[in-house]
Amino acid sequence: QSAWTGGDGQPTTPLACSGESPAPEPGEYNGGTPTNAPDRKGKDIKVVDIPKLVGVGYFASTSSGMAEAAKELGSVAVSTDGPTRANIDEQITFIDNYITSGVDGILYAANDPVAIAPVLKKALDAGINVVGYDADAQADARQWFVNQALPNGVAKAMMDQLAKEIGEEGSFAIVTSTFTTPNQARWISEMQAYTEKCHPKLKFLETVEAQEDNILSFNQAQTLINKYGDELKGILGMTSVATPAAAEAVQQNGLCGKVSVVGLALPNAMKPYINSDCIQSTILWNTVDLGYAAVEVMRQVADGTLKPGDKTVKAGRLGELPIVNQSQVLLGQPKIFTKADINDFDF
Amino acid sequence: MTAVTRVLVRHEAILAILFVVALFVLAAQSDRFLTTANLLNQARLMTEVGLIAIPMTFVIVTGGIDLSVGSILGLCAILVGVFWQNAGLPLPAAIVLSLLAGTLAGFANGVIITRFRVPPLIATLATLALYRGLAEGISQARSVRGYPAWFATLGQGELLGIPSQLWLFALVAIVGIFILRFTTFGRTTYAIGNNEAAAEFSGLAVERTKLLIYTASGFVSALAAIVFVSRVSTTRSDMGTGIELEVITAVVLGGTSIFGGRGMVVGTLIGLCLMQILQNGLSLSGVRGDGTTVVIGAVLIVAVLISNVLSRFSND
Amino acid sequence: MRSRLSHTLGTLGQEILLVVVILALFAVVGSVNARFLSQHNLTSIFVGNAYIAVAAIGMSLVIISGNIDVSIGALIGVLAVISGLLATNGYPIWLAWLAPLVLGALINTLVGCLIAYAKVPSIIATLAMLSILSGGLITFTGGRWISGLPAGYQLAQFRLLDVPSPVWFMIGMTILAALLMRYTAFGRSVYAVGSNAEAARASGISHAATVVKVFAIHGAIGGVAAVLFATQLQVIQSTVPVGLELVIITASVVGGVSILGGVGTVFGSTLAAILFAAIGSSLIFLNVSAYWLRAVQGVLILATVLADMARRRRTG
Amino acid sequence: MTPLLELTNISKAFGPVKVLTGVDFDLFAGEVHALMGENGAGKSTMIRIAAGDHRADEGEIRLDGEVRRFTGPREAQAEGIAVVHQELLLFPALSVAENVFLGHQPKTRGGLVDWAKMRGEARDLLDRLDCPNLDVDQRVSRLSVADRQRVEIARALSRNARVLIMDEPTAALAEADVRRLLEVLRRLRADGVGIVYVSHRMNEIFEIADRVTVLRDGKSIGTRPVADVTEATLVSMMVGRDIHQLFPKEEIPQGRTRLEVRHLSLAGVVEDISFSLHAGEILGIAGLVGSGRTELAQTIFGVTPATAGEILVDGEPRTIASVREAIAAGIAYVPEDRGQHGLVRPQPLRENVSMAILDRLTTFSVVDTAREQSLAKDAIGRFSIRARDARQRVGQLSGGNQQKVVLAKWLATDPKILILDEPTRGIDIGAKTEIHRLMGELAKKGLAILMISSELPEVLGMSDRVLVMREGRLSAVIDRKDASPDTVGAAMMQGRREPALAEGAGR
Ligand SMILES: Nc1ncnc2c1ncn2[C@@H]1O[C@H](COP(=O)(O)OP(=O)(O)OP(=O)(O)O)[C@@H](O)[C@H]1O
Ligand SMILES: Nc1ncnc2c1ncn2[C@@H]1O[C@H](COP(=O)(O)OP(=O)(O)OP(=O)(O)O)[C@@H](O)[C@H]1O
Ligand SMILES: [Mg+2]
Ligand SMILES: [Mg+2]
Repeated sequence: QSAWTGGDGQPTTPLACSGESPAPEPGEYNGGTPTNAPDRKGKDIKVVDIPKLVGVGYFASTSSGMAEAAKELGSVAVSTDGPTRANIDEQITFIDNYITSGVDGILYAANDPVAIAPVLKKALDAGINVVGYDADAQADARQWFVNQALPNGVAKAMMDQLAKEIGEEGSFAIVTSTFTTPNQARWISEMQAYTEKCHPKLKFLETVEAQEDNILSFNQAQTLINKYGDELKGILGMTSVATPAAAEAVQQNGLCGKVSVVGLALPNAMKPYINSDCIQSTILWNTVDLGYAAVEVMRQVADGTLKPGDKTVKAGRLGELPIVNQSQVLLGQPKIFTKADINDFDF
Repeated sequence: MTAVTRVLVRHEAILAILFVVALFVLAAQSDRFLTTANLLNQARLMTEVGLIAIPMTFVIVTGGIDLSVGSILGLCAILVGVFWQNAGLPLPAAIVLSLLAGTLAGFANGVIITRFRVPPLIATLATLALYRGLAEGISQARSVRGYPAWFATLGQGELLGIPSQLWLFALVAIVGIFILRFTTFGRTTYAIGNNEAAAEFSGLAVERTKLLIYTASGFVSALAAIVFVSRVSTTRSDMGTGIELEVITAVVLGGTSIFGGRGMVVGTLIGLCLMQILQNGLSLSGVRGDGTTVVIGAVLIVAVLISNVLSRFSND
Repeated sequence: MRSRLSHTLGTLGQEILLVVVILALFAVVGSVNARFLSQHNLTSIFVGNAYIAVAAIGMSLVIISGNIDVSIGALIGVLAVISGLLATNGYPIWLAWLAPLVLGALINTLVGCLIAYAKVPSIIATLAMLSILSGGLITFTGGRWISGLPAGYQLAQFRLLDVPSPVWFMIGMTILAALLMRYTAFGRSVYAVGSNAEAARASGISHAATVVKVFAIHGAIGGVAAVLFATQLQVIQSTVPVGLELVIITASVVGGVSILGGVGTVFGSTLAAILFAAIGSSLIFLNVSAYWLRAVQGVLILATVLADMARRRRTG
Repeated sequence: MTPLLELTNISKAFGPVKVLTGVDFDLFAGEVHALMGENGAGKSTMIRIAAGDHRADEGEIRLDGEVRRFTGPREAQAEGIAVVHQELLLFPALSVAENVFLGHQPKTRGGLVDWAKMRGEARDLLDRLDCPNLDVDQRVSRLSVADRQRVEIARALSRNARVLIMDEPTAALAEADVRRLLEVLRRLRADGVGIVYVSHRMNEIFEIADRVTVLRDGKSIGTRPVADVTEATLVSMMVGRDIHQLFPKEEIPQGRTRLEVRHLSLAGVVEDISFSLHAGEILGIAGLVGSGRTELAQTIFGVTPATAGEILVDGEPRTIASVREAIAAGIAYVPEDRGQHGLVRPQPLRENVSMAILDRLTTFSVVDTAREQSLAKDAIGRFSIRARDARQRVGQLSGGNQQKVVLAKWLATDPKILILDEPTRGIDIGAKTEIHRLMGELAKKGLAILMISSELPEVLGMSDRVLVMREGRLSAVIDRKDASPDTVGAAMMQGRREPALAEGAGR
């Protein structure tokens, strides 16, 4: 089985195999603009955050970052609300209701970039500031997007770490949420491109779906282990649900050190495995910072201090963040947490 | 018991009263609630669930259930995209083909249920998995986007100041009301739900009626898929996941007995509207989504309780 | 004597069919990839899905009694979170294990009372409960996962005679429930109530009390499932898997419990749960493209159901 | 001596409808007290009150002289009151043995259900009722109506009750079964059990009852020792007038052949049946329970399409593979099981009456409710159905009135051939006469009637010819002039394997 499953058909841009890639030029602003937005400069604003879904650790931590920023700023009231399943339709309904109820700003993490666009445009038309984070929408449907890490950056971090752990010729499989989830799909296709370029001998086995369900993720990882036996050297977890579950499967099978788990996960969920030396690392951006940055950006968009053409933006305790891809604020490179530093983080 | 009181203790009437009460309470909470723009917008948002709820009322009146509607919606949404983009057909042709496919999917449900006598719950649980699986397999998890602008008029446009899909919904609803209330087909539907064997012994077309109902359910789910795709201008294989529970909630809240034999399309419509304004109105009054969910659950119980209590006083 | 044997075979038909299907599946997949039959893989098939099998036992009781419960998934989620919170907040571990059983029984007793005494149809009562529990769960946890569980809490990771505890729970509870259903007056009255509620009343069986008890037991069994769910990993998700209730209901009905109530055994539902788990795993072993996985699952469920229908028609 | 059971001044209304007004009734140990009355007189309602199933609005129930208030059937049962209900209340999905013992299964010492003992005792009970062929492990859903009725009786007997109430226990039984049942009742009476017995069959009353109480329009007309009454007095007490001719058979000239059946078979159940039926003729079908009469009727009616043979209507061969085709061919069938096959009980009378002719009441498939209403009104008048109005749910009518609704429904189809399967089962004597008169009238108009009945007097009284079926085959065709209990009975029994059975019904 050679095809990596999950591509979204967009062109890939693998980074250089070694060395830092310079941040790309931002280019011309391609985001939207709210029509007849009232002057919100310096005024208290009411912001609503509508993540893909509520009830998962990932968005609980972005939401706590938002609360932190709101508290620091003092002039932003932010609340999180959203569907209990990653469902495009429900998310749209939530946003629609908040447009009607009249908020100053909307923060979103899109379940689908296109499906969400009409309602976001409606928000812009109603004079509401719209900023995305984590998962983007069509650029003209929002003003700015806080990108936690560029997909090719994620791909590089994941694959370099995997190659480091299982060797350049090891075999691995992927556990993802669903093939239709845009972020994961994008990362997987970037990973494929990057692997072909930089780790051509790594052997890809297969991708399995596990929803946002940790027991299913665990079962799927178990099945991969049972199916491939010694051949399987590594499991890539594409979601913060799948990675700890895969780690758990490795641990319960007594395969610590024999099968590596590399993936995206919240440090808290991975601490037990990393602290017991079963798993070496976990990769993620700081999700608390992501939420924090989103609110900071929202404040500056409302104030009008972040304008098209800017090359950086100041984001409170995070300092200056670069602007990339025309209308995105880049949080940074994905961070690789290891035993050395994981206990310094709590999210 | 006079005719008036008999009508008043009907579940549907109680629900309508509840609806009006909710309307006033919610309007008092937020002045943005009771506006034409908001209400029309809500109507737009509930169209897909509403469309499917009409044939679902028939299905449940026969004592059956169709859990596969969400999957049919997903499958048909995908097919529009696949026919149009991958097979290169003109969009109208793709739409027609997708409607056909949905009809076929519903027909297949009907055949499994009537010919092979598989209980509807089991049959549609199986096709729930099957149709969703087909959607995933056919789409290879790729979404199709970039539909021509005219296509969006159905889902995002207006006609005479009213969201365009609402016209379609109204048409389907009126047809549904008419058929269930006034025609032989409707009579047969009730008779099947109350005593299938007796209906059979009376020479009513039991099998054909059931087959048609499940087929219609597939067709209307496909129709909802088109509206949905047009509204969100994209297709994904996970569209419509879980919509069956929303639809069923609307139908049973509307007074259709899950055991069959009793229920009206009007009830379903009221149930649907009640659910939608609760969601919207509560959100506008600052209640979060999870709180709204709790309230809807409570309303569901209260509605049935009230109608149970009142029906004690009626001998009908 | 002959007729007794054929009668026993008749009632066990679905179970035998399921065993045959499971064995055939094992044989086919095993011949393609012998690793599938490793003891290790077989246990992991059971372990990871034991909570579904356990919950399906309670669901079978509910369905046999002529009711349905669509809130079981949400209930498992709530109980798992409560168990986890007790454990992380320093309460004794046995309490964290026991509380879900008691709470599950209490919550469902309430649901049972709504159904039995207030005459709210079970689908409505449990749809409402689904809303209330799932909404309430999010409100309560704010979506945070529970981690930092104390050592020794992971009941599902214990082993006895080298067999993981979930497997013991699954087998033990199935046998217990089977005995309960066959050899106690209560068990028989569950069948009676589901078969013909009015006749049950005339036979002096309290319909209401039976239904309440069924729901209470179902709740307690749901509590066991929740503990297995919560203690399998080191974190507890604060949302339940989407559609868990449908998976559990499917296991029950494919296991031969008639949705119309009155017939069925608990062995069937456990076997069906095992079958689904095995299907999930074997498709990976057979290298079925993951895109088509769900479609294949659907076909297999449908095939099992159709085979059962053919068998029923043969035996009359 | 205090009565075992005493009901005083019982009144009961359903909504605005007063069903019982000030009824008194008493029952002594060791007697059979018959309860009679027209359909809808309130017999079943009174019984349900005694059984704790309904609560009386007024009045008292005394057991051994003590006032009792039953809150449910369970309490009444605990006091030793057992009931055979008119509408069979069984669990179709459970086995015969379980149906008999549900609610009071024999237990092992550990408190578990003792299956072996339960099956054994069920076997004994059924043997007492002389049904050795009834398998105790069989699911009740597979039994014929008659067998179900036996199970229902066995269930009541299994309770070892002090008070045994039987609401038309023999409605679905044939002569032979009736005798056995009466035999059992005599034994119970001798053991001191008090028995309330409801039946529309006079001969049973005179054979078994000690006293008889007659209800009319929910009021007690009187209680008399059976020795003091005659059939005529009972009838006039019941209907308030005299009825002389029970089976008003008229000679009607026979017309052309309406229905001809050639070598009709339904694999395994009905074998090689040939007969013809003429306009104006009433053809009776006699046979033991389970002889395949219902199956034959349902085969002709397309419910279970024939596996071999031909059906000719008016000389033309017709394929009848469904009920619709049968109706189109002008055949109507009044089924024996009205609850399951005849009526949609939760729906209004009006919709039931029109159900088989909906197609004719529609324009562009829209039902003409005005015509439907007048159709229903006609039916109520013509069959004197006791109903509040055409909108009343059929399920709320008394058993006999439900039967009339079924008849009305099928006559509305204006059939050429009418198949009646136990047409007067559970029907009071007045209505029965009425139905028989109606049959004669219909025959006179040229209708061809096929009548299945387990009541030999009815078959003999009404038929121009009698077909006798045995084990799925035609065993004899007997002309009216030759038909007698002996000839028909002999044809029913001929070559039967169980001598006990033959003896029982041959008398
Ligand atoms: N649940 C009910 N609701 C309304 N009316 C009812 C109900 N049950 C019975 N009735 C009415 O009460 C009257 C008496 O009915 P009941 O069944 O006692 O008659 P019956 O004497 O047993 O007649 P039959 O000989 O036909 O069985 C009938 O007119 C019937 O329509
Ligand atoms: N639903 C059923 N399933 C299986 N066997 C049945 C069923 N109904 C009837 N039978 C059997 O079929 C045979 C013919 O039954 P049928 O009802 O036609 O007899 P019948 O002569 O009409 O007697 P009656 O109507 O008086 O019971 C009997 O042996 C009966 O036990
Ligand atoms: Mg009666
Ligand atoms: Mg018969």
